[in-house]
Amino acid sequence: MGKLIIDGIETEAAPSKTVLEVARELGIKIPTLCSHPSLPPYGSCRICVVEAIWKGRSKLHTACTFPAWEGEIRTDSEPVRRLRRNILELMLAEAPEAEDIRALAREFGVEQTRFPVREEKENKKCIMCGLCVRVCQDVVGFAAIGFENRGYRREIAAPFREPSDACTACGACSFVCPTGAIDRRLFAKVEPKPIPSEFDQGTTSRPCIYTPFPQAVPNKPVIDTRNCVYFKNGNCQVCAKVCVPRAVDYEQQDEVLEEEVGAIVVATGFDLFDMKTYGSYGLHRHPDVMSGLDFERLLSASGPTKGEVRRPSDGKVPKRVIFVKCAGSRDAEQGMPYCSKVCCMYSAKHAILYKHRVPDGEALVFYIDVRTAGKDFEEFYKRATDEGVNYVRGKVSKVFRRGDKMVVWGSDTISGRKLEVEADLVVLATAMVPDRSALELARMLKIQHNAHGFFTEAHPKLRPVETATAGFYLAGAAQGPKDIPETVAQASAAASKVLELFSRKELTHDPNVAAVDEDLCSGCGICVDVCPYKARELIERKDGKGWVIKVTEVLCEGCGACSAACPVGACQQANLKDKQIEQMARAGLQD
Amino acid sequence: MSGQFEPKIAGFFCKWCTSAGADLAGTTRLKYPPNVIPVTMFCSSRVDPQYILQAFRDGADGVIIGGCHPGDCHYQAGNYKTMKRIILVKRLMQQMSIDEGRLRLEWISAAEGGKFARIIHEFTEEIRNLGPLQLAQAVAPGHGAKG
Amino acid sequence: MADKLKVDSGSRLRFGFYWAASCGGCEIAVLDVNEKILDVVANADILFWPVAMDTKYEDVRAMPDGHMDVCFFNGSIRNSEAKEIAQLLRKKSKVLVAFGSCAHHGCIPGLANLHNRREVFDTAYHREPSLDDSAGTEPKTKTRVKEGDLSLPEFFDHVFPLDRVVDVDYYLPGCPPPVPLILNAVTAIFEGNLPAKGAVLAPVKALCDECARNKHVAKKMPDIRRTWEIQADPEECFLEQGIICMGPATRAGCETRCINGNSPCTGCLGPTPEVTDQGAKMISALGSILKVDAEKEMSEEETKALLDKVKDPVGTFYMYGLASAIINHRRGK
Amino acid sequence: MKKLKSVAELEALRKKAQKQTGGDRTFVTVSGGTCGQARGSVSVLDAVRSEIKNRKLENRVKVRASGCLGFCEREPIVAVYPQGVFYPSVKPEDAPRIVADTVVGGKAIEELLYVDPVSNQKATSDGEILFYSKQQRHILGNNGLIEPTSILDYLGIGGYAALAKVLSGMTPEEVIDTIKQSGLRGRGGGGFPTGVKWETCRNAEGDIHYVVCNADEGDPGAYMDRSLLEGNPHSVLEGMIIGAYAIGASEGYIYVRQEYPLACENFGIALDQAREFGLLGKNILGSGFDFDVKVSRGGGAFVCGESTALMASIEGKPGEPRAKHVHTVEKGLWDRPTNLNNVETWANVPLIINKGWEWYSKIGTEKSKGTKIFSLVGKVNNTGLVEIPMGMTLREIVYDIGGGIKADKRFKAVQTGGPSGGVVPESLLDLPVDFERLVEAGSMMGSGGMIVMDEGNCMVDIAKYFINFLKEESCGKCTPCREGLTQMHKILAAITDGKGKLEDIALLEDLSWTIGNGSLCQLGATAPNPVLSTLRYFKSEYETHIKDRRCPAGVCRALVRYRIEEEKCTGCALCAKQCPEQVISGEPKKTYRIDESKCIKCGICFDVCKFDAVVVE
Repeated sequence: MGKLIIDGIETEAAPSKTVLEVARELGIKIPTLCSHPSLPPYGSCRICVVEAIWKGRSKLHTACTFPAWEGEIRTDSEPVRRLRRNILELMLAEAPEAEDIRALAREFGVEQTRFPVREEKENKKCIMCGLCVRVCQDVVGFAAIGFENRGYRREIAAPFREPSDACTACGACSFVCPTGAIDRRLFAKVEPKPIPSEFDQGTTSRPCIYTPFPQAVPNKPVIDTRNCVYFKNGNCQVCAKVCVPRAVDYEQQDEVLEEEVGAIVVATGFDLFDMKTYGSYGLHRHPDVMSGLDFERLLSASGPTKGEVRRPSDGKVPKRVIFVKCAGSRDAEQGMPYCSKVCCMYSAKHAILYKHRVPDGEALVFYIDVRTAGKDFEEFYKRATDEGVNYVRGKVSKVFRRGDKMVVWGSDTISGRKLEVEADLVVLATAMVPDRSALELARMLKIQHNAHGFFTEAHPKLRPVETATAGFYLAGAAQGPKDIPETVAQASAAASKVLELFSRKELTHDPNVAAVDEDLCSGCGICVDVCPYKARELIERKDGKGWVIKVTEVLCEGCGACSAACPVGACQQANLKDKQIEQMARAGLQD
Repeated sequence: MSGQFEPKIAGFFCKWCTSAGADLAGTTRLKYPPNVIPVTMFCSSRVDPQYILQAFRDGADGVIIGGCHPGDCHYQAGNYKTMKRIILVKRLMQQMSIDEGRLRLEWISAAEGGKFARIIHEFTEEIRNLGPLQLAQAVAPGHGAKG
Repeated sequence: MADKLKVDSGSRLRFGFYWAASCGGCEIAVLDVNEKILDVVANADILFWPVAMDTKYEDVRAMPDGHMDVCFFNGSIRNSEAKEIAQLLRKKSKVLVAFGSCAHHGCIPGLANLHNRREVFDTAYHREPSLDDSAGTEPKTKTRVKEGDLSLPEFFDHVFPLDRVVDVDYYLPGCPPPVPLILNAVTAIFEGNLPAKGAVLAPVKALCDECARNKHVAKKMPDIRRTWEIQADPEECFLEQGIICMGPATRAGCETRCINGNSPCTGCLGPTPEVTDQGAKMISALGSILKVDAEKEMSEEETKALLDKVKDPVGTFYMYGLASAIINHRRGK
Repeated sequence: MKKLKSVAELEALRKKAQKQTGGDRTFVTVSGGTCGQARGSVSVLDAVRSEIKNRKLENRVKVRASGCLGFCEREPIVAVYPQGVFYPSVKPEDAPRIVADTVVGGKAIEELLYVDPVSNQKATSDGEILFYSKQQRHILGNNGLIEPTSILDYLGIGGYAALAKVLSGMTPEEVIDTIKQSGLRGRGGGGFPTGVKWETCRNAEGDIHYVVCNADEGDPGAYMDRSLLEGNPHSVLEGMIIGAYAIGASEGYIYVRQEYPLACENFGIALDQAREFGLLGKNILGSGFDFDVKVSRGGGAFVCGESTALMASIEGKPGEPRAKHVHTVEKGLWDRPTNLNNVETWANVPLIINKGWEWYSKIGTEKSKGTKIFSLVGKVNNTGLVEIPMGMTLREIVYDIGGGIKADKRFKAVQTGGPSGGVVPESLLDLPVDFERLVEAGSMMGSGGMIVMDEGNCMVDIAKYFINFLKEESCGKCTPCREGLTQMHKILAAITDGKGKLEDIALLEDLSWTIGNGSLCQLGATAPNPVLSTLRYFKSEYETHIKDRRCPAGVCRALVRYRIEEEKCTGCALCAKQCPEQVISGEPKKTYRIDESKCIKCGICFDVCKFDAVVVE
């Protein structure tokens, strides 16, 4: 294999690659417009032109198409620059409104074009690089748009210039367009459906391949197979093409991992009450009414506004923010008579942080009570009031829009006044409810839960992290609303309980296991399938005279169904025989 | 209480749901009539129909059985067996002219303390309305009951 | 008990037989022992056997107490006469054996406990279509005629097993008792080998133990069918074919005679020792195996509809045992 | 007809065909190409046929509807053989006389014969006509000898003998070697050595190889390929079969434009006949060699004459070129090795095989061998298709074959090579025509267009015309071609509109460089040629347009004015009658005047004036 010299850097010729690829590997920058890693070389824009010198002859070729044969390549020689300048001038006449082209032209010293604007051309940003058409056809596989006409009459268009059903408004064309020339409405009948970012509470969108959240463990991207084009029609695969270490694997499947464990700690956490039944608070209806969690994202440096407090509706900095506590909590009518416990403190935090970000802003908190039962909590609350956060004791009855303001109707129960306050943003401290997966898990594990779906501990005072079932433990908000320190404490306790369990040499088993009176058992087999734990099996008697049930006691959980099922009374539960139960009942009835 | 008939009711409750529900009713300080004599067992499927009949014979005016909701059985499917048994026992009671309302099967979960109290209240009143069962063994003239 | 009989070799035993409310099948069963009856005759004198011998009650009354060694009493107690004779025979016998299902549990006559005397009389003497009821006549314990007072035994409101009126030493179950059990009992008597008082002279295990159709697998019942609904597979367990067979809840000892005739066990040998109420136990067993694989998918209504296929719970589960069940009669209105 | 199973069967059939058609038999040829038909050859043919029928001569005299005979200026042409009497511009009413006097009587009809426009000499046969006599019609000449729809005619003149020769003993390597030795170069314009191309394709890796015939003749005014496909389709097909054999292809395509219906039809008939005779299909002539050809019809895009665009079009994709760093001989149709040659190239193949490379290589110049067909059009007297040996000078072509400039005007230039060719000025009239010389002169061979221009042609306008054509035909894929040509056309239009700026010339040169070096395909790379070559030889004309706001040739309307010279005007009023705008006024028999403020400069007055009284300034 011969040598390839690019801008004086010697490397191995690699005919299977293009000069562009090799140059990029060498860190040599070559401008491109019509090239995209997801698509094969096309060579239409000609901006990546380079000078190839072979046997003393010089010729201009596009780097994106030219194989990295042996020879010399100059990527910044005068002919190259001249051609790029002239092409950029032509593009400026063709797409006078394309800012990216103007910027690129400036890089090459072109401020003005010598050519008149192509007035007859409709799209004043499009340079006809064809990326949109190619990505739609070759990557996404829809071919919803194409070139209309040829030559200088060329335009990018949907068939018959009518928005079509073939276009799903996936946005791939806009994504690859180097000049922002795509007007999706000309192609698609439908509005684009951005995939809401779960982490940002739907305030931003995310791609189909994404890292779930910044501190995710492992911190690696995942593919959203419900939305990924490849999983829809087998096309695209762009992520695999651009991934240098070739880490994208579409064959990977969700796996159900079976692990044998000795204990289970249930820590399903919480969800926010969805406030649908709280229509009067306007959450989900007005963009400027948000939950505390939304506001948390808004304050975050990695959030949708990079930490700037800007309201969703118009991006303005809100000058007055109203925090509504107990939005759902302590409201028996909504089925949440309990206190969500964390809202007092996080509302205070939000108010303080808001005041820091917007010093001239006003933070107003509506509350029923301020509950600061925690170490340093009262001091923190005091700090909030000291820093100018206003607290109004009273419930909010309604939140609605008036002009560009949100209006909050509430009451001040101290002064006994009805209040109407205008605000730019309303933050609701929505109630904590168990995670929606908790109920299914409760059924699966047969763990008890209360009416609100929080798991029930074995004893509220003495066994707060255990469940009624041995080996199952509870931690965190799955058991009831609680804050982080409390959760950590409970989780640590649960872990200790698990360790305690594991450190025992022998495990005790409930003594109420089933037994069989072999003299009576006729081997009828009725009890076998009654046992949910397969603790019962029929075996041949040792003397060969008939069959008898054998109980594997350690499998028996003591439900006693077999005892009831046994038609001859041969099956009895240890310490809870028929006679005992009958006597218990009789004793009660004879009182 | 003077003069008012106070029914005796035998209750067979599963440990995981109905008994826990009863505990909840208690810890939440719900009031309900004291007429039910509860017997806690691990699962409603432990209830042998003999217990029900025996309870009636032993003087119960009503029998209530409480289990987990279908699908929620701590032992997977015990409550389905209970349901089948109770249906047949009720059929039997019909033939024996015992009002089938005197036997009740209820699904009360650990979370349903309120339901527990309500059902006990309701059932007690129903039995009170039905009156005493007075089911004694038939005895041949001149003989006391045996066993 | 053995000491009570004091059977010596050479000395002959004294037997009595009595027939109360029963069909007479038990008497036939005695004869079904065939030539073995000769052994009985060789070793025992039969002092009282109304169906075969003309012996008067007075003769019995005249016997000294405990004169008879063993009395085999079949039939249930339906009226005052049966009760009286039972008491008499108890007195005159060292060992009283409840012979057959009627004496044991009330048996078919016991099903009359679904009704009281009034209803029985109404049916038997008034509503019987072949009867001229214009006079409204029905039996009375005392009827005055010109010759004097006539008396009839009192018809009880309910039917009772023997042990509800007298103390019973042994039970020979079955409707009628199977021949091998009779022979076992007689042999035990002759050999002075009787078990402790109160024993049922039959195996303690249920019929499944000796049933050839028991394949020793987890039992499942797919449906409920009546015997005429399908042609039962003679090899397969009735329950697994959906036919209710009382075998699992019934004592063994009959050598599966009904099942051999491709008819399910109806429970005549009664419950096994640990069971009080044969019917309730069978209900419980049935509820355990009926559609056990599909029970979670069935609604309560579907389950009810399925169980409605049991047309007559009392007749099905208490054919022989109603009179001795926990609840042994229909509640009066 | 039974399939021919061997070369021997083919030769036997040929003898039979020659007996029927050849030699001393009398037959009448009526030229029936598309151009002939446009000039009325169909009615002439009908007239001849009915006359033959009337005289009950059907069995004795065969009438052939041939393809194009090349002499377009004088169509329809009737030739009577064996004498070879040649009648140009025949009308249907001449038919009875021709049959009576020439066919039956064997005499030429004096007044119907061709008269040389220069010498006024009459010519009886084509050999006596300068137009024909200076040519070497090895390829085109057979058009007159056969009926294109008759394979027997083709066999009769020695058709498929080359194939027979190849299949009866030549190895593919020998065939390739013969073609290489002959010096045959691609006639589509590129001039790449055909044998080398075949060899590369044969050696290229791939399970399937293709041969393709490029019949997408898109240059305006060029129709060499059409006349070959119409007039002698079997010769092209025979060349393809031989090529396929040499290359190892079993599938072939001919990409022919839909606008050539007669070519499509005749080639289709040829394919059917070849299949019927076993010259296509499995086991051709028992040789074990399989080959067949599919027809792919093009939609008439100029760019589809470019090899990669053509192949994309065959594949069913938009006809757009792609980067050709890896040649189509290695990765062509469906990325498989594909040998594409032009119609005329394929037609040369049987000739070389039949006559041998030694014979062939004697024709032409050192580097350009054989003959080349040109479509000679423009301001010459004899327009038509001419086949000349390489190396003939432009002067011979224009003055001898072409019969000089019409109306004795002054020769100005020849435009060769199609729209992206260039102009060759008078000073280079003695330039021998071959691939290299034309390129040196700033033009090119192209596929053989040759447009002769006189003093009445404005070179800026000519450049504008071709740039407009190229702009319209640009596929639009790459920026330099699409945008560059569009801007170039705007500049040229401005110049011809009198709005030119002096710096426009530099801009045109810069733009030409940009398009030439930056375009994706050869069409783009050569597109600036019309501008570059006119600037090279006629820069002053540009300058006159810009500086003086004047068009020396009087073509650019914005820069001319029409005036009626009083002394010459007879007052005939013809101009006034013809003027579409009614802006010429005057009284009959007196002088007329043009109202210049309203004149649209259509030039009709100039054209119609019989007294040259209308002048252009």
